[in-house]
Amino acid sequence: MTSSEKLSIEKSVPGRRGIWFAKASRPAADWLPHHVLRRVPPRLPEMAESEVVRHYTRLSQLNYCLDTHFYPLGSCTMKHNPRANEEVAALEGFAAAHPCAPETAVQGTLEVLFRLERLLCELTGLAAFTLQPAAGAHGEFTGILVAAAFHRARGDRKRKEILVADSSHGTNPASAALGGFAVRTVASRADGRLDLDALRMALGPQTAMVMLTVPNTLGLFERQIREIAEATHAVGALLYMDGANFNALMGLAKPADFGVDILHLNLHKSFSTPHGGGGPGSGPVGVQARLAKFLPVPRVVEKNGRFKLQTRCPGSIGRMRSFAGNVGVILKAYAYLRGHDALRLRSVAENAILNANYVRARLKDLYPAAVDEPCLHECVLRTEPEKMNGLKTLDVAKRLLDHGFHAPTIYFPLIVHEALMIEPTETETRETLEAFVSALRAIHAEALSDPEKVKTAPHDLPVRRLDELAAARNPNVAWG
Amino acid sequence: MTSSEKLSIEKSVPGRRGIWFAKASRPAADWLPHHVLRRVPPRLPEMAESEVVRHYTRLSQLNYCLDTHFYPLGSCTMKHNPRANEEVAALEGFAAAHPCAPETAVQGTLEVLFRLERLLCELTGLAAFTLQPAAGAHGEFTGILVAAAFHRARGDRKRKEILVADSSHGTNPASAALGGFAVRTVASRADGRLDLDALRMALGPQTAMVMLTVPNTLGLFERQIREIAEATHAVGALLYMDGANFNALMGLAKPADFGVDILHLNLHKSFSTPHGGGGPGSGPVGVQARLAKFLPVPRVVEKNGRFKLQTRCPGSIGRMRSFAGNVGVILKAYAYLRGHDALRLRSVAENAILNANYVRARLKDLYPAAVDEPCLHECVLRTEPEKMNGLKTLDVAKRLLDHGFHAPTIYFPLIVHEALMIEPTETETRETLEAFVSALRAIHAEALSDPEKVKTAPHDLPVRRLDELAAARNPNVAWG
Amino acid sequence: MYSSHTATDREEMLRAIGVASLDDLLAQIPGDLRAAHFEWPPALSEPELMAHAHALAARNQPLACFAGAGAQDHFVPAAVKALIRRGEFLTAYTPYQAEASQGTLQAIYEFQSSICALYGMDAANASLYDGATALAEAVSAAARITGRNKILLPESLHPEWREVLKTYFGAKGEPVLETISCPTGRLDVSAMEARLDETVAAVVVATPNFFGLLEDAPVLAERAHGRGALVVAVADPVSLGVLEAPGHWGADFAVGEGQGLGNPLNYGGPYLGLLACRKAHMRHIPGRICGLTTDADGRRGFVLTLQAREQHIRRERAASNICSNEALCALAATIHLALLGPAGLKEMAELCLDKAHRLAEQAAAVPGFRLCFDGPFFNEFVLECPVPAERVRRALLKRGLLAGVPLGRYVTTRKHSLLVCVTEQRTEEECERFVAALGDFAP
Amino acid sequence: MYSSHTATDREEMLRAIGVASLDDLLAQIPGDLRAAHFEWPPALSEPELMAHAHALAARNQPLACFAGAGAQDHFVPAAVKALIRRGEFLTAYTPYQAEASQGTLQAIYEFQSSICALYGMDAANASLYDGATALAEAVSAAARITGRNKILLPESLHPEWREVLKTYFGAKGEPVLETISCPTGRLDVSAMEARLDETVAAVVVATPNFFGLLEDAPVLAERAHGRGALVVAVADPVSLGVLEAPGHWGADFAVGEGQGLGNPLNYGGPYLGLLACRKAHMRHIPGRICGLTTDADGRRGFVLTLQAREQHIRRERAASNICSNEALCALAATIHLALLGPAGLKEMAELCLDKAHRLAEQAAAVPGFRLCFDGPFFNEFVLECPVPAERVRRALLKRGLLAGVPLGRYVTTRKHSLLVCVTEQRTEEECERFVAALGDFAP
Ligand SMILES: Cc1ncc(COP(=O)(O)O)c(C=O)c1O
Ligand SMILES: Cc1ncc(COP(=O)(O)O)c(C=O)c1O
Repeated sequence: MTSSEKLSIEKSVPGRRGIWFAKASRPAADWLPHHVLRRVPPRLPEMAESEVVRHYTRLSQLNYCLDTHFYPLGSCTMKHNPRANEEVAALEGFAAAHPCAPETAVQGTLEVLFRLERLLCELTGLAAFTLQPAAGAHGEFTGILVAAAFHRARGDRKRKEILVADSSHGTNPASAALGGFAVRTVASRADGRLDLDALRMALGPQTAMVMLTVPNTLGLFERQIREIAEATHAVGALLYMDGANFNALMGLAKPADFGVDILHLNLHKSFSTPHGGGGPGSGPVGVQARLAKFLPVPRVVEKNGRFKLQTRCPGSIGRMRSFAGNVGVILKAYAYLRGHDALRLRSVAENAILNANYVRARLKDLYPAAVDEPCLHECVLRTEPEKMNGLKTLDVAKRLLDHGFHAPTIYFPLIVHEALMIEPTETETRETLEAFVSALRAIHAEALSDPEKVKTAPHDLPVRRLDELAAARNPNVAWG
Repeated sequence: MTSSEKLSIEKSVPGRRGIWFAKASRPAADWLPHHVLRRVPPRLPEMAESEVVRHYTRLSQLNYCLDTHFYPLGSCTMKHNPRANEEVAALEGFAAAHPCAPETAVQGTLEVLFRLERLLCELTGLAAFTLQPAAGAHGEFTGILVAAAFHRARGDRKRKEILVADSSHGTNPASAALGGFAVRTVASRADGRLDLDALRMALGPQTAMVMLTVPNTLGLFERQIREIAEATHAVGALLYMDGANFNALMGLAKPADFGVDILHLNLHKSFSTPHGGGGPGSGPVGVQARLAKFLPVPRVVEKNGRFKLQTRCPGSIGRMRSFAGNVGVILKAYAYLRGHDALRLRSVAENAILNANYVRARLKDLYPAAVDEPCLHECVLRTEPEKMNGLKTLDVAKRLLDHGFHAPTIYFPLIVHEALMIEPTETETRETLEAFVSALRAIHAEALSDPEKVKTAPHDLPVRRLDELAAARNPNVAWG
Repeated sequence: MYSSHTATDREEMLRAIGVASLDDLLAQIPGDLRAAHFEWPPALSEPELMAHAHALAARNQPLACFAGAGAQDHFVPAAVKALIRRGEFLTAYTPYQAEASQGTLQAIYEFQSSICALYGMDAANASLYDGATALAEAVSAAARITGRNKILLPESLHPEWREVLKTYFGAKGEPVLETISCPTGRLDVSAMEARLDETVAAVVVATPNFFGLLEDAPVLAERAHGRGALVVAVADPVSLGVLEAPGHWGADFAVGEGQGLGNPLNYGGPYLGLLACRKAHMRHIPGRICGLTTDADGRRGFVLTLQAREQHIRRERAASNICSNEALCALAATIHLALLGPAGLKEMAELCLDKAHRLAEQAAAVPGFRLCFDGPFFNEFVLECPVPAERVRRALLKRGLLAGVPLGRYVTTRKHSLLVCVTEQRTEEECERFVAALGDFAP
Repeated sequence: MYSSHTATDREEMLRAIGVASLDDLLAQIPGDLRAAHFEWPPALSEPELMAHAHALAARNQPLACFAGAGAQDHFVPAAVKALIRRGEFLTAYTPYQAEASQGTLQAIYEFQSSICALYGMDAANASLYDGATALAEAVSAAARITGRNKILLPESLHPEWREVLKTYFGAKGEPVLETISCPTGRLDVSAMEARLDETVAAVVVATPNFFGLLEDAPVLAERAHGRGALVVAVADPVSLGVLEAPGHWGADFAVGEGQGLGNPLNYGGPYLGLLACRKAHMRHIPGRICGLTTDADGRRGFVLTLQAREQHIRRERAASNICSNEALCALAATIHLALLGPAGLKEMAELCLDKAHRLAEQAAAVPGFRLCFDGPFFNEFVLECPVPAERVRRALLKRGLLAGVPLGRYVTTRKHSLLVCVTEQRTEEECERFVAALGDFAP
């Protein structure tokens, strides 16, 4: 019922206040020299609480979200965010804990950190975890620094290269570069898996690490992962697994068994913590035992039922950020995992896989699958412009919004032309999937009967298609 | 972005679960005889948590609410609900308190009850308050029973009649009838005030009480209230003030000074507790000292800084409901009042009055005021069908919804033809009022240029005009 | 700051109104009726207010709750809390403008339906203040419907509910309330029959009753009907996960305290009055009722209906004076029931039943203690103590346990009786602590 | 239950897919790579989970917090909490489909604008992980822009932030970090000038610095610019309610930890990395940026923009690897700043300043205690204790006070120094308790 909203600053009226404080006993000028004091007050909106509440409530209603819409964003695992998680994380005892409080005063939080690390170890088969990374990309960077430290510790300073699959997420090469490595891309085969021969060709004494996404961004399992691991290890390199797609393996398989040395998980994906419109996330990193000492500080340790933070860990790559991690997110993931036993964990993966295959099976006649075989947690389909009056994936995606569905991820992975990457997750019902399928089928029909309608979509949203080029050409990024 | 939603039961799928519990050690049949056990399970929806969250989130979006829309419902005082109030009431210490806990274990809650009673006494000038009534009407009923007890205690059993103004809220006569009284209606004068002569005519030894709304439902102060009180008291009757419109008097005047004997307040109106789509409310009743002993039990009393609940109070009318009152609501009103000092309290009333007069002044050329003089917290305007192509208040109200405003109260008070009763409250900004004025002016113009558009409104809401007659003729009130 | 006007706003608005000062707008309030002075504490800023509230809340003692007596410590799922605090529900008014309130209205329809399903009835309203006032309203409707004037109330009904009925009908003098004593803790069929005459409008049958016991409801209902009286059932909605629904054993009206469905204890309120009835009586019940209808385009929609019963239309001839009700508590119950479904409700009820029976067994095995009454019960029972129950409660309080409600509070002859309630929330450990603490009183 | 499929669902879906069993779908995972067994605790139902969580949370000690060092106990208004937990914000993804995400996007635009206003800058991004990583990103951008390779870090910068920079750049070996010692607690202008050469890409100026002290920022900036180096300011956003904005004293980049704006302490995260810069550098900063544009009908709308900087487009040549950020924390800050406005922020900052200075005076007046450093400070100060600071902290802990952060944790030579922080949250009574407790250590 809302269609647009002024900016907060446009609602500002001098003198209005949304919150006030008791008066200070003395003004700033009494305590500080004049020259350090602010001359011009910041141009912030002046609004009453009532207006602030109304403004942001209305803004919120201009959003699609998981709580209102199916959100089949491939690679993002937009599963339901159980509300109990939120309540756990908000408990005053957890929320009010200062990160420099002595360990005796924060045993509850430390116990959660410790226990979650153990649960993640069990889930993945790896020996040690750090919960410090703030997101997946941060976890990748952490893993890359661990690899660098590992090679350095062995005196091996020639490993300057990291290999990534051409289907990998952009953060993989970007993180590798951030770590100071040269990035070499390895091609995928027509079946969507890494080309083992190409990998073997690329591997050498210069290779520090191979980064692989499992299942990969096509929703497929790297069948030859054992061989990949062996080849990688044979040249003295490490195998990194991007575990952002871990939903497909939850309770089914332990990556340590694949030969993986380092992996990151995305708690804000597979572990049901909400995405918040872009974050916060949490990207724990797990490693095999021989790499544990390189993990960042602080480390949580237990001794006789008491928990401590260790900051002096010889070998550690150091600190990746301030303090111990995104504890508010970590608490939610811990709550989520404790709601499961081994059987339920497994059904997470099973139902995620079932749902992806269901969508794939019901759509592949109109939107062919990038690779024609069962997928795991997500399927990558293609739009065929030649059979749809020239309409492209972007058009289909925008039209889906009119049909009441968030669009899938599009144009990713980069190796698939006109990709529609659909990840339903296990928490969606068959009815929802079927409605989504119907919408995509209806759009296919619309493409033939009324292509203009599709091309100019969306029609029923707060705004129509937005001019991204103009935005980038003359950036207006603040009200100034 | 949502327009309608299936019923929960229509989304039900056998076997789905939104919450589960640990298993009982033994089934019910082990503890209870077979014949008391339920044979057919209740037909409740079976849904996953994800579906329940999505269902009710979507439903919520089919609503207008104060957090999204200006809600100028006359007589309802839809002012902003400060969010701190909600947080106060939800504090675990308050929320978890059992009503039968011994007083030593609930000193915090009892202190709030006690303090709020004292604050309300100070605000109104009355001697004693009960917080037990669950809403305004419940407060009226309480006050009426107090009056009955008062007369009975004096051995005066002939007072069978209660006088109410013709402009009064429907709950006034209904409450009087519930108390076993005959109801006699007293007319208002053309200036919207009670006709003092008519009142004098009606008063007599049979009169138990006069119920007056101050300011009345036309938003006007009963200028002759002192005379009314005197006349009432002269025949031995009591004066009741319906204080649901107390927002206009907050910090400005004390009803005890008017000669009022009994009054109720609506915490869910003047005291900023949210309305919740219909409740819960809270309708405290205050009385002059000589009536205090008749108030319902339990009563909160203080002794040496300790608080107790008194249940044995000779003279009390008894219990109006279970336990001490709608404590969750009471906490919010207490929080609200503590955010004010005397000056701020007064500005509540002042700004409420300012806003109502602003709207009145800006609209009265097109929508004449029922009484042509400044109003207090609300103004009652009229639609003139003869100047609007025959369109009525109902049409204007429905069309307002399309313009992004909740409609005012309509066809009330009953003594005004085609009434539009507008109460902006003090928390609305001038910009909002101005936008509202513009909408009403625009609708007036539409009535001339495109009456059909107005007559068939709303057009932009989840549904169009609903068939109320059909609903009442063949009631379908449950999915069965 | 809650008011939003700045000084400039006020000036400009006064100018637009055409008056010189605010005082001009207040002219109608005679000067001598204005108050010059309010004794008022200084305003607390939000941080100060929260600190003050935290300090007050901390003066309430956290306790493991074994008290019931009309208010039970049931689990409130996080999703319930999260959804009912959405502004769109929380800050909406009663759905007077149906087209702008379909969310609230549909939720009410779902509430009514869920309550009907639970109680085995055909119609329900959008909620009443609490269980006690719901009973008053039901009894009053029964009198109207039957044209009879007497209500039979068993002693096994919550004494405070009986008090509420007395308050409600005392001044008016009708209907007349007659209490049937229940020495065994249950309503005896012949004791009831003895009082049944053609002036009896309704018999109230509470099951589980105040003592937690289950009444012989089908028989009671059959006999009452035999004499033309209506039967008003009182039943805890949670118990209906395992117990037969009132509509199925013959009740004409069913009422209950709905707090246990998604609402916290809150020291007694806001709670949730449930009222359901058979179709025939639908036009006699009080309060808001939501009905299904269609819009101008034939689409399904919801409206408040049967308003001719209500005060704003009928004034002194209305079925009741109720206006604002407990909508948000009803929404909490609706959402909770949708989360539970029939299986979840059963699971929850079975846990209550099981835990209560285990504790009853263990407590009664402590020397000096015994169960006061025989007969099947749900999740409350009366424990007879070797010392005044008040002493037992005080002792357990020191161990962080709210042991129950001493019945001496209601009946002077029952000073040694403790009404104990066990919900799904009570842990094994808490129950063990409870039993261990009783041990101190063993002779 | 989080998965919604019933057994029937699964069967029917398998049939629709055309496979006999789920195992057929798993065929691509070689059998020997499946895990047969997980050592996993039993599943907790929601009530059990909440009980477990409450028990854990209760193992954290509630304390009046006088600790800062990069995380401060500021008040979070109720409206902030209520609004950020709305599902429409909480459960949305990064706004990839702009038309369906205008709410998130506009809020980001408002966030960027508010941060620019606070810091006196032209552009800001949608948030980074925290203050420390924001500094790493800014420094890295400065090196890219200037083509120079050295960063000067004062010792007065948070030691853990310096550690983060070392971790970030250590493996790559660039930019090179050089620390300037600050024996007076502040960055000495001539000490900085001595290190300034044409290889210096940026000088980091933290003010208030780690010790709470204000640097002579304008002079430092002027000298750095004189040698062609950029200036990266680090500043607590709350302090900017009273202190001059970095953009106004000459900084080219400004970063800060935004936690204090509407986000709870949360034992260290999620926090909020702020990064703002002058217009000229806009295309060099990392992370999401929201820009204003128009739609096909010419209406205003918002999109993610300048994406050519980002990893999903540029991959290994991207400005940074960041993808998910701290959007919801940024939203909290945006809403908080809208509630505060310039006047509220000033009031809050003045309270912090005032309370800190009063406590500093009183603490330094306790025999044996003194302030470690001279010079103006905001709301943190270093208290030199007559005994190891760790002992003071332990003693105050027993009185429910978290006295501060002992600096021995960072610098072995500073075992007697306690970094104390006072926010608007600390009451008179708590401060008095603090001072009284120090009295125990007076010689
Ligand atoms: C496969 C994959 N890897 C890595 C990432 C990066 O994770 P984050 O956004 O948490 O930094 C993502 C997230 O989009 C992803 O899908
Ligand atoms: C003037 C007046 N009196 C009484 C009432 C009844 O209050 P409640 O709805 O809380 O029972 C109202 C509420 O609508 C009212 O406006």
